[in-house]
Amino acid sequence: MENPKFKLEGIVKSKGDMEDFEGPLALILLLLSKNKIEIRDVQISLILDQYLEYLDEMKKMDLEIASEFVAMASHLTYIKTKMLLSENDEEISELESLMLSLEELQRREEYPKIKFAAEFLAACRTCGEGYITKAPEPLVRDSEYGYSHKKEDLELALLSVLGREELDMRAFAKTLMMPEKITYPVSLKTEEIIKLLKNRGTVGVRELLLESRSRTEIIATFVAVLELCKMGSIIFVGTDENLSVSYAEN
Amino acid sequence: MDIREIEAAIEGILFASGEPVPVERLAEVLGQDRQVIVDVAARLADTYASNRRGIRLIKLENSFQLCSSPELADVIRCALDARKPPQLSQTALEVLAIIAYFQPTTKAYVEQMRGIDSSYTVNSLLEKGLIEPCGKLKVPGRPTLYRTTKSFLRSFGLSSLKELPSLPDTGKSEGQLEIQNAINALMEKEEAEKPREVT
Amino acid sequence: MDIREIEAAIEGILFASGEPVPVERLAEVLGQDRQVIVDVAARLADTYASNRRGIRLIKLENSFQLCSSPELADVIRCALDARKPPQLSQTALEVLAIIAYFQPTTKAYVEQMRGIDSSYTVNSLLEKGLIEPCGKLKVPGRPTLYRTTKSFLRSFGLSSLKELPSLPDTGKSEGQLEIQNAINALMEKEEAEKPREVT
Repeated sequence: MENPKFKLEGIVKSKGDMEDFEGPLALILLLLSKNKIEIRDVQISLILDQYLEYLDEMKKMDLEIASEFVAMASHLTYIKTKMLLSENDEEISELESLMLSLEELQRREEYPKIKFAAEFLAACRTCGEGYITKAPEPLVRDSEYGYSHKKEDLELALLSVLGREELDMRAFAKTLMMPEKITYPVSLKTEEIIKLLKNRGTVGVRELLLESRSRTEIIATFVAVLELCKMGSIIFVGTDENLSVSYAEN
Repeated sequence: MDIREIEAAIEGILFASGEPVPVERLAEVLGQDRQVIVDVAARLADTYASNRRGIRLIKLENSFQLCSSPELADVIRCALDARKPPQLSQTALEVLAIIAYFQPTTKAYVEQMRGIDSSYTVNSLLEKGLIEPCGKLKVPGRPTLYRTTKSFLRSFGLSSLKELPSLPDTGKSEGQLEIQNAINALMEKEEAEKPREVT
Repeated sequence: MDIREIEAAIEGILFASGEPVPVERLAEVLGQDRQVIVDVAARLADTYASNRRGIRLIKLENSFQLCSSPELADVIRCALDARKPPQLSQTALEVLAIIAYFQPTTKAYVEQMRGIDSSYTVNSLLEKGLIEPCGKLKVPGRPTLYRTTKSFLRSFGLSSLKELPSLPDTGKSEGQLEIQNAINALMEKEEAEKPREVT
């Protein structure tokens, strides 16, 4: 279904041939808010006439479009009323400003009270937040879960999870539901161990394992040490409690 | 029914309920005087606290409720995968303070006191169960009245609203009176010049 | 931690849970030996029973649970007859909502979303029969997939999962969309590799 279009005459100023305007109300409101057209020049009665015509044309009216119109028309009326009222009513604005400043003053003077009360509550919170209550005990024990809940509670619960600030959805999407597969190549580990032993001569096995940052790296270390030993590239030294490997100069 | 039996029955009922149970309800069901229930409950609360048990009996206005000992909060939350209750923001505390002190009151009153739209905070306090609607004000628009809940009392370690300290008296300043006078004068002048269009 | 403290902690945890809590969970959280927990719990159960208190501690297979004393069943029913049905805790609702909206899904996924260990709650929902396992995800570790049950639908007044309230735009929709796409991609990949174990 199409949105109604509105023709407004003579509302675009000094734009040459673009003197008349035609378009959906949303566009008119957009232009108004950007000061592209003058609110003074919009005749509400004209829009109303056009709307009534539109209603006549549409035998089966889509309620959503109608309400959209009402919302926009009321906004337009609001803008226009505000403009008309503020033009020549100095006394009301003086009274208004007086009342506003009275309210403002009252607030300023009442605020210490509220602040006092809020501080008191904040202090109370620390002793009260430790009380944990329990759910009611079911009166009849039954193997079947027999209570009814509101489905809206699920929606609220999910929204409360999604609304938590600390939840970074992007990072979350990446890690998702499966642990990332980190495989540490044994060949890479072998090179690392040889480089390390060339530099330092002897290194504790425990130390090697502790330096590993993932489970697969630990496995790679273990396998690499065994492989290197089998190849005769490294030898075990030290005691059982303090086992080390050192580079075999062959 | 002897004292020990009444004590056991109160303990059992409060345990099964989980929620606050009014003194009257306990008195009625156990066929005892209100005062007997209050005394026995106080004794039970004492026993829990002085033996440093895992349970506490607390009084919330005219009701009693069992809850866990606050010292165990961390270990219990850990065992049950529960989160710590969220910290209340300064804004939430202010709105809660206004409702606590001026209840029953409307959102409009809260907003007037704070000079700022407070719908979001009022709704979030409703969701947290710290305030609840309690009828409508009989003025045009029939705005909802709000009051604090029993859960509010418990969460703030209070047993009654009477425990809220009275607010410091600030009175009306000269400035306020001055503006009020100016407004009155202006309105009288307007009234005199022209009959009001709207009654 | 001395015996009295362990006893109080067990009492507090069992109280707040209301449901059976596995011995292992208690041992883990309290940093105690399994046997210590069993002994202390037995002592606590004895105290309740021999003092004819309103609460009992019962052992169910490998779990402990606090419940109200069976002798008080009548008076408790009488006191609490008019009350509301028990509500699921906020924690339980959160976990259930995540599984309901993103099923089939894994515990790891639930924990990612909530940012907190949720094993206990997932198990408790399994025990209540609101969720059930439905196969394993074919990734390293082969985590169990969970979905909601018929009993879940009945309890929430739904006749089909399609009736779950649709989520409004929360402003984070891009992120959500990304997750949903990632899940779909994963499921498709899995589907393509090998037919699912459970239909």
